Amino acid sequence: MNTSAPSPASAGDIHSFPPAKSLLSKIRNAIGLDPVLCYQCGKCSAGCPMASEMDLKTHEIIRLLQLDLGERLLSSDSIWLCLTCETCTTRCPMEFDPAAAIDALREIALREYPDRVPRSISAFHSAFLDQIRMHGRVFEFGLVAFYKLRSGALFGDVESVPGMLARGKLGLKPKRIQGIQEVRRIFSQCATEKPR
Amino acid sequence: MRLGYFPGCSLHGTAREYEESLKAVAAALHIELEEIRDWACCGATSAHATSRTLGVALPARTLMQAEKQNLDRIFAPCAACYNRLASAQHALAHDATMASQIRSILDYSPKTSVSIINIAQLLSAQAGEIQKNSKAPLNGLKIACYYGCLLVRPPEVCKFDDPEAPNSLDHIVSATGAAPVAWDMALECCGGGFSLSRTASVVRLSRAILKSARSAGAHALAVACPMCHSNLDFRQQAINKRNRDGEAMPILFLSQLVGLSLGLDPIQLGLHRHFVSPQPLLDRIGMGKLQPERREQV
Amino acid sequence: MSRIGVFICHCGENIGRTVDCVRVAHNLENVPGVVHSIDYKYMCSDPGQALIKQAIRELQLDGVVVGACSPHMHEKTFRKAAAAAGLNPYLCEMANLREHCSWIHEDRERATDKAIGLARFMVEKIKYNRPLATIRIPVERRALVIGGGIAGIQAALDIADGGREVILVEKEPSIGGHMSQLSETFPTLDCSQCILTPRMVEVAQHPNIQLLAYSEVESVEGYIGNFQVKIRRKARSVDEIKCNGCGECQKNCPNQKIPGEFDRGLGMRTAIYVPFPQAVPNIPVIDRAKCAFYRGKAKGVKKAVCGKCAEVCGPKAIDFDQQDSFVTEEVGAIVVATGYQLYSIGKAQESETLRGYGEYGYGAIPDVIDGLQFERLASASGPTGGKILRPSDGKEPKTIVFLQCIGSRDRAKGIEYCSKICCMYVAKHAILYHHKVDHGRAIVFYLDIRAGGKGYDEFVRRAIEESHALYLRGRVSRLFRNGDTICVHGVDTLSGEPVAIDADMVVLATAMRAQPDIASLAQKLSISYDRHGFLNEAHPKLRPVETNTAGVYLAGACQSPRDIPDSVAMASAAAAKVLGLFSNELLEREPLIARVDQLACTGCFHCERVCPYGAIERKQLKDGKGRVIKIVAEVNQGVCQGCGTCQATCPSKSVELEGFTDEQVYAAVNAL
Amino acid sequence: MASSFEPNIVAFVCNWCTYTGADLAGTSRISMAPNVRIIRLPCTGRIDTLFILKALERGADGIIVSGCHPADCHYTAGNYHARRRFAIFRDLMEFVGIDPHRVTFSWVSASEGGKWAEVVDRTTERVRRLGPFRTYPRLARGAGE
Repeated sequence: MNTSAPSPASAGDIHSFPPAKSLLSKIRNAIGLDPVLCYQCGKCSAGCPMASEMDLKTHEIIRLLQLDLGERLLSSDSIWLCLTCETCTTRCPMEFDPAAAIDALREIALREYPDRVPRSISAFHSAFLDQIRMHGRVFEFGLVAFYKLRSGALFGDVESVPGMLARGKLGLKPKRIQGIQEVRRIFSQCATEKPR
Repeated sequence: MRLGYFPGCSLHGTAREYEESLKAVAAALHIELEEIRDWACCGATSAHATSRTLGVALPARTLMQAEKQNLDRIFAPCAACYNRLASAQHALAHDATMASQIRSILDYSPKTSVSIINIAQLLSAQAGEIQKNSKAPLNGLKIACYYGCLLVRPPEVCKFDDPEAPNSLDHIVSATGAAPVAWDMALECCGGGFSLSRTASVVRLSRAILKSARSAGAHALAVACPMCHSNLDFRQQAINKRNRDGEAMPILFLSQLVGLSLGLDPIQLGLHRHFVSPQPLLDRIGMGKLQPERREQV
Repeated sequence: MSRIGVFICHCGENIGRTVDCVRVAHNLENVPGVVHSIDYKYMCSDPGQALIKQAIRELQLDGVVVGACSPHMHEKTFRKAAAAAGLNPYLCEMANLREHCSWIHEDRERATDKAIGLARFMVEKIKYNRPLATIRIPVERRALVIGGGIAGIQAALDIADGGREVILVEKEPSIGGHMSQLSETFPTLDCSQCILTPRMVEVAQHPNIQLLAYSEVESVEGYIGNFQVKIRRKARSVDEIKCNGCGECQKNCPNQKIPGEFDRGLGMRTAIYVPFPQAVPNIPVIDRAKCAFYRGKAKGVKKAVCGKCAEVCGPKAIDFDQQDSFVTEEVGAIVVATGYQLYSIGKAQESETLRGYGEYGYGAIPDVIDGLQFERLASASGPTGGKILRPSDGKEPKTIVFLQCIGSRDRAKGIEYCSKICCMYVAKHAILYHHKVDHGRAIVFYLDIRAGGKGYDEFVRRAIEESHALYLRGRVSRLFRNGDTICVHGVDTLSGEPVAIDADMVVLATAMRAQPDIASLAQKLSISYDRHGFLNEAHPKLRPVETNTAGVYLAGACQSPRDIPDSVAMASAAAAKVLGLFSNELLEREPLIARVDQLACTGCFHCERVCPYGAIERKQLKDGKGRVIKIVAEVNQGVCQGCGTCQATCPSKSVELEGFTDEQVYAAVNAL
Repeated sequence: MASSFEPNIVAFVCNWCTYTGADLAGTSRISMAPNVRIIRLPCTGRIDTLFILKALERGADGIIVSGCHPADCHYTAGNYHARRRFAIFRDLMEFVGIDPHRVTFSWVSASEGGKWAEVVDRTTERVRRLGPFRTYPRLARGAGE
């Protein structure tokens, strides 16, 4: 991804500057905010519920974005671990929107680095969206079944099915909405890369 | 009062007790809920995490459906659905590129004046009525009000209550006669949509919330989101099995608490559908047993 | 006027980069009346000015137009140069080719065209300029200082020591300001009270200073050298002359449990109180909202509910019926030293553009305090006698977390600027804490350390190296109650590690803000303020203590966040300006004021009604036999400020504002 | 055609607020349309409505009048008098057939450099769309009849 030609001054794995401003401008356009706003206070990372599981913390994601180090960013698990809880966006002193930036990064990563999306997460998203594509709504039994097939986590949570059924929480027959064609058109027009 | 009603997928599935209790409470408070015809899923996290346009287009279609029904107010009880609808509306109003994209996809441009309200807004406006019609005030109950993420964040989309120190749920809980406890985890994320895909994260995050509520002396948690409910109720079994954190903590939908205070039948409110039995809570306020034969099936 | 010289300045590259100065000068050469038109690199430089002077002398110029920067920058310079060459200074005008042209445009062609247009305006205008003579007016050589904090005290003492009378107005019951609340001061750690109190006493005893505490400026009339200031003396409910400051009233007041402002709510005061023991003047005031006597009266209870203070007062100084009173003072100069307020961390904010920090639980979590509260805890005269103890349970905190930039540099909360002093006082807090609590652990969350100042950075290093404060770079996301400790969720951005710290106390270093009522004071004084409410200086670099209203000066944090040494320096600078003004009995004023053509005046006195200064007087015109022919308007030269509203209003066009006459404006417009 | 038209705009501004605000725009290097030329007056109170008519007559296509915000006048109240005067002037403009959009009245303080640039750009754009100012149409028509 780093399109800038290695300059004689940059040895081996040191990034040469200024880098090609490719990713940065895409994100700027997608979210209507300039990542240059960020002054690296880290309040986003400090409040991030997933920070302990991320190799790149939120403020580091924004920093890499400022440096336009696209490959490092787009191939990282961390952007997929964001829960979009919006804590970072709510508390950002510079009124930047890290959550939106991460969403935009995911959209690009899905196209450019589909193999790097963690399997369980991509399985969930595609199972979820498949439900909507099929029925217009999410039919939870179908979601779980499809998810298991895609993720390979066949036996997780199996013990909970009887409990769900007993409480009347799992319907077995999906209902399809009448406007399903409309919904499918939305999907085709949004031309989303299908997560694997 | 007539309100457009967007139940969302969960309320027809794993969170059906939320819908049951809502409908019972709405009837008791004379609120007419008119379901949006042929609504589609809001797309939840999966849509916006993979395509920003999809994340706006799906809820925009629902806004379009509501408009066709001449509904000028839409009530979305699920906090996640509420947030997606409100975010989509915000994007349509503030992002001209997105608005024109949506117009070409739907062949329609949804009005941005329709007001989208969540359960906290609906019920806090009814707090006086709730108090007035209270047949079984929940005196003595200590409730931790859990706002989660999507009810108040981000503030420029939700535009109600303080995003850092909210009190609308506390206000409603007070109206039921129960006492809201002071605690600091009311806005922390439970793990949201990772229930299936990263269960361990959900267990870690939800456990912290449960521990904090317990140490603040709460008897139960009140929630406004089916996803939070599932993480805190259904996943609590695993949390409690692995740790010795204390008593199991019943997780109630806000509407169920309000329903109880209005004297509605616990079964009608779907209280028997929870994984963590709210029976200790009912005992505390002197209510009867949830039908034992049904519970034994579990 | 037919011998005009035009002088186009390149201002180095500043004008020359975008405006073709050579073309401008050439173009102007051909304008009728212009006999000389040149360009030069730096017109304001000595050789540049020499060019102008030489041309005036050699070519007998009767008008000079300098196309350069803003007249606010160099009008005085060039008029002086013209005068030195024997030309009346008011026959010199400036065209603004820098601020209003080269700096704001990129297209060289169009910018040059515009520059020609701007210069032509002035050439046409100057043809109608008249030589004017400077006006001399008497100066009232007494000064008013508004605000009795360290800046106001310093300014008052300097002016008084310079031999001039000063009236010092302070709105609180005592002078001393925020500095009197501080424990020690950075970077020397000398005790704030110890260095401030003697200065306060000096103010009280200085023969040239009249101290009006518990008073506020009500209105200001007049102009430089001749202000009339009306001052409201708020009712203390205590006769200042009779009171001997014995303190019996305070001791006997039954209401002992009012959170004291001076201790920021950490200590209690009574309803009749002296804010702190070293107060100047040492005269109590009754807080009528809290006093049982007044509360009873407000409720309509006929019998006096209380009166303990009056009973025990030896000199019978308690005066329950005292009312606000007013005094009017004549002064020649005013120093504004109204200081600052602290950003309020809680949810309640007085302005819609500001938001509080719900995430830090200030107000809900008792051991979360602000920096000024920490000062009171650390102060030997504070509520804990200088011991660092938690407000919740009085225990000594073993771990304190300090958060910097609370409010400051936080656009989302409404404040973008750096408050300048917090890095230093947090380092001081860490050092004081280390001195006072054995094994105490200070952890500081900072964003950037701004310690530019003599001995400042060394001081911060001392906190880190000798007091073992742990500095983490990052903001804190939220504070959580965790039993009787506070869990601080932050991040150290340098290592990328999120951290959770169990703290016994959290201290928030809150932003400095402008005073809440600054707009109304600024309006009374006709001075401007920025969007944060800080008062504007006349020039950010060259006139930092003056304002755009002549005779009004600034000192201290009312102008921007600043620390004690800066405030004191600024106060002395303002005092020097005042003493300079007072060094002459007469003051020279620009003659750009209104003039009435008494023959044309019809005596309608519309001008009198619109004049904001009351400068229009009525004059009887008499014939040779002493009979009154008509009554006409006349302008009092000392009072007129030259706004020109009279001229725009006059139906018979018989009043003219010098320098901006109809002829001059139309001449410029005709040059379009 | 209309796009190649560059309007001439004259700004009558007060010395204390708007002139200083325009200076600030300069020191902040805020770029703006070069169509506006400022005539400095002490106060908006000094601005005679005839200045505006004269400027239009002499070739201006648009006018800006700007001073201190209400209550912030350097001369206490000059801007209030100006405001009253211009309220009446609007009617006169309509009467003589001047599109009121050619004249912008605004308040720009000494600290509002950015706002000044906005006023300049907005007015330039608007007047550019209106095209060149030629005459006082209604009066001219009246005279012709």
